Amino acid sequence: MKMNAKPFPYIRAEERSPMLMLDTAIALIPPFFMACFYYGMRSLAVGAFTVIAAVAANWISDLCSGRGLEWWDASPVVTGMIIALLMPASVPYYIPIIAALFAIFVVKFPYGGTGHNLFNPAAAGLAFVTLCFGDQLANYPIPLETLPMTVDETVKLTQGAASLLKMGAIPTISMEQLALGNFAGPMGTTNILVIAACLIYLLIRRNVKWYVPLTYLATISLFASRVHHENLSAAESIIVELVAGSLMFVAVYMLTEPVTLPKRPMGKVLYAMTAAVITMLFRYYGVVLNSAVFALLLTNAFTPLFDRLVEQGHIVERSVTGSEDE
Amino acid sequence: MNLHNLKFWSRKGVILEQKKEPALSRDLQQFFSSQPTSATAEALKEGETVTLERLIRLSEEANIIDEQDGKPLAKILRKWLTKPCNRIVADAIDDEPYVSSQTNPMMKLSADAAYGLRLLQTALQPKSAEFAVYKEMYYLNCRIPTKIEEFPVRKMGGKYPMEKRAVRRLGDDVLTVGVCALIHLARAAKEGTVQSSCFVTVAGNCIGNPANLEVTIGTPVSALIDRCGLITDPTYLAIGSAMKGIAVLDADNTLVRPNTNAIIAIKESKPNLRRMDCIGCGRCLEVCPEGLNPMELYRTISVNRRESAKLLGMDRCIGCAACSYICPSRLELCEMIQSRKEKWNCNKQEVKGNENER
Amino acid sequence: MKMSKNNWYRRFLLATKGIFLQNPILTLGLALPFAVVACTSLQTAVGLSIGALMALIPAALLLPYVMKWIPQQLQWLDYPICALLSAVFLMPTRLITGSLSPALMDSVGVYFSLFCVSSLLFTVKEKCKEKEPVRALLTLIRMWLGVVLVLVLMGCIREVLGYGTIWNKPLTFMKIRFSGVMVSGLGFILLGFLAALGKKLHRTILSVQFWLRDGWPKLKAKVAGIFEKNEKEPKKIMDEKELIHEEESAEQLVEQITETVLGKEQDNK
Amino acid sequence: MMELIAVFSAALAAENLFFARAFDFGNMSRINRDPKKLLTYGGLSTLILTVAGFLAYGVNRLIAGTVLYNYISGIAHLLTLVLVYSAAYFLMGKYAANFFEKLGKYLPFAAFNCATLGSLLLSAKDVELDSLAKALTYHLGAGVGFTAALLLIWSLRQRLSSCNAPKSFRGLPLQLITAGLIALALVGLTGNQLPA
Repeated sequence: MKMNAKPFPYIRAEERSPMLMLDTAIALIPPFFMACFYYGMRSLAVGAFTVIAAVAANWISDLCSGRGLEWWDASPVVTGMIIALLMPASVPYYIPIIAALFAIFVVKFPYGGTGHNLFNPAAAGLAFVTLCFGDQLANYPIPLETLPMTVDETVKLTQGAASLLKMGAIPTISMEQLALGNFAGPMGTTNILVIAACLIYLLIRRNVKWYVPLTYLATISLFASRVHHENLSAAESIIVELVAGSLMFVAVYMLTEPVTLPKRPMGKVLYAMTAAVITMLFRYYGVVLNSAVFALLLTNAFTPLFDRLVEQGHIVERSVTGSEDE
Repeated sequence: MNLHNLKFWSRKGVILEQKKEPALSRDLQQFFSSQPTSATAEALKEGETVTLERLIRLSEEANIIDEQDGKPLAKILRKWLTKPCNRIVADAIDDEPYVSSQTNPMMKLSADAAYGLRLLQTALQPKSAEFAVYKEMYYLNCRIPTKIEEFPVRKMGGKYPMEKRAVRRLGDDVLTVGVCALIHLARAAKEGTVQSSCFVTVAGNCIGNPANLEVTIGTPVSALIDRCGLITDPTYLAIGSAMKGIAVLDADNTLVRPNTNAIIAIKESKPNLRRMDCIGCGRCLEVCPEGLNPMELYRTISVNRRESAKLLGMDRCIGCAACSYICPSRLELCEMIQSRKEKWNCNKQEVKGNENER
Repeated sequence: MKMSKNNWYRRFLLATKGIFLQNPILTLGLALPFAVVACTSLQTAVGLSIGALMALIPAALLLPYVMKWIPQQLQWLDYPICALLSAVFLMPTRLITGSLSPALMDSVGVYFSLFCVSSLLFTVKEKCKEKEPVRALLTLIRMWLGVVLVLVLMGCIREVLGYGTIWNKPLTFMKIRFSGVMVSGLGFILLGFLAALGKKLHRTILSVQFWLRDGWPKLKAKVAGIFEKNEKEPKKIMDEKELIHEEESAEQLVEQITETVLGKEQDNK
Repeated sequence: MMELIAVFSAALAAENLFFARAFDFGNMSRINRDPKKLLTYGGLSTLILTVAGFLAYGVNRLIAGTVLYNYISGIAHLLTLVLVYSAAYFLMGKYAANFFEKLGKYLPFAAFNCATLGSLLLSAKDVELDSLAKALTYHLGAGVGFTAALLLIWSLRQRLSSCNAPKSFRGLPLQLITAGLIALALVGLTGNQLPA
């Protein structure tokens, strides 16, 4: 019999990381259905183009860096989907493709592929695109009207809830519209219920830690209830804050990206809190519309710092409770 | 029972599917490949008073070796000459899957085990003496007895790397001795036979009829495999348990040692060619019993940073391979840490003294 | 396998030591603000390079003589005097180029007068302290050309991407305008990629040269290895024997050559 | 008081000297081996910057009207820096002797780097920094923001060198790309306008 040497252990859990990545991709499909329901087939076309661009870019960068073709890795699919879902449905096709290329070639390739990137590629891609083509992303089509495949001037574009909030106006959205989510906004982020359902699916698959999105949303609602418009009550301003920007979407999919999170649970809580604080600062003093994405990009830079702090805590605690010599 | 034990006791660790069944309930078979040695130890006479020194001399002559960690029984008992002993626990905990090389002899040769434990009890006069068995063993065909003669059998629960922590949790005024060592002690006391055999489980999903065997020390692994029959060619053949064993490269020359508890032949269903790097899922952090951070350790060790790896607690790693078990990207976390532990430690040794003194 | 002395690439690199081998901006990381934020078009790049010329070269050459003139106990003033000297030369050029093309001056803004305190100046001062004037002038010129190369490259790329024009003459094929390229963030990223491109170029030339002498088997194996690297055996774990084997592989030898023969690079492995 | 905080936080985060304007001090790899040296170095340069800012405000008032303003402003601010540097040199020589040996050779770099002169020139050009208090808070914010940015880059160094980047990206190129991505994140505050 052929004996092959392998280090212990010889039995393994059945869970595989390609499957883990695929779970987030599966959890991203329902928002696409909602977008297709609101804006027609165009959203699917935008999504498809972005995902193909991201996957092709990832394959090319893997081959260039001599890492070997890993076609079973689903993280570029997730990046492409997130980028597509945070765009307005009437966006010209080349903008999400450029965002996906930037996300893979500038954020993942120099750091060495899937597990090593320091920043969230989708967030960086979106930041680059809002920087270069900010005006085309500012206004959104009206939901429940199917868009033609090629968008021309006939399509009526309105301002999203976030830009209204930015200018001090109060978005006049009734409660049931908020629940159903058919108000102007990025493609996949307006419907809160669908995103909450996907969050539950991710929690069941043990792909996402429950306390990361929870602390994020709790700190934001704490801020929102403290500083709000004069004629908005605290509870209303919380709801408007959560719904206006694509906050819920970022909290569920981009904040909990396992690669860019700190490693210890305490570090993850710190990370979520700083992300929330910086989101609110960007929202009050910033200029850009999707402030949650930029804030996330900034807090990614702090993960090594949180790792080091929390790890020092553990080292001290281990030395205090006495070393267990065998 | 200091705080450290309690905190790391219950939460950390992996729940393993034990798959103990066909080997555990089958009765113990002898498989002596060579005739027993002619050397004999001096047996206990009828009226002789059983003292600790006498037992130490007896176990030295019969050179009995404790199967937990391969140390001679005499050395363990010598520590207790001065220390007061509060309790004696006969350790029959098998927390690794497929392995039942301590529970099975305890059940099948319970008379010898009880006799050995009684010898120790009269010698050390502890408050209580008992057997300890692993609790999370389900779908068993036989029933674990709750009392063996006059000693109770205590079930100790906990997730996988539980044996070392269980021993630590009992406290340091407790003597824990392996059941097989007690059986050999009893035989040496009755007939004066020297220990020439040890108890091994031969199991795994490639073995025809897995069973517990009493094997003379030094029989090659191939003989055992032929004895139990192979259904298909195994992808991995390991001596020692499925979690901590060492791969057998050529079955004829690897011999059974006193502290090997099992020989495992496993066939992996799906060949695992889809490798990925660490994606930071954090499962190995929840699982590590020592509260270390295998992700960070793997990253610093792969970049050969010795100081920061030591600072992260590399020497605390007990090598239980729970992190490598749970890792979805199939990274060799535990092997990387253990191999570097020896490499960096032994480098220090070479600087100081000769290599084989370690 | 040491490279032979009369290897054309090695001689070329040593001849142009400041430009390609130890480029002050790409490998040493000096003078970042000018490359990252200031030069947003070819015009500004040319203006900045003129500023660099006037700031670096006369100050570094005249400094030893000025220092002889300074009394002994005031000797610790060498850095401020060097800065003042280059400022004295720099400011008139600011006025002259301002009058030539006023648009250039306000687009560069405050960065033009920063040449007199930039890290580039102080490193240049250290380099030319003990050399005699002619060799010092040569190193200065090479360093200045290195800076100009990077500035012009960055200016061209950003102008083409951002405004789609070269020296204000519009190009036809650039239909999409990346107006965000002018921001410091993307300047950093562009400079990072430029530095990486420089290193990649350097490594490919060396490895191609090495394989030309060594024949093609290794290159074919490496290219073939990329595709089914993952199919056959899982990722190897680097233990002692593997590391030594790894040392011998062509890739690693290229690393050694660049380290030993051509001087230390700013590479913290 | 509110404008002071606004000016301070703007200098700290929005127009951060390192991320928004890419002023970096000397050779990046020479000083940032350990954070304590980096912190003292940054603190020293912030101190020198604020004191020079105090003088520069007066000097700026003096030469505001002259015709060759661009030419003189550069030299004038440099002279204030030289003045402050020599004062610091003497004071440290006399009182903080041991501190001086430790940081003696870094003092000229702390005084004369792009951050100090750049922030002086920027505050001179900036129109709404009219009162002295605002100018000083601007300098303080700029110095603190600059040191904070360098500490952040230092905390990323170990993480960057331990990921298996392709060989041509290791070292300086990766640090530049990381600084670029953080600067890209900070664009959310200032938007798209080109910093002067």
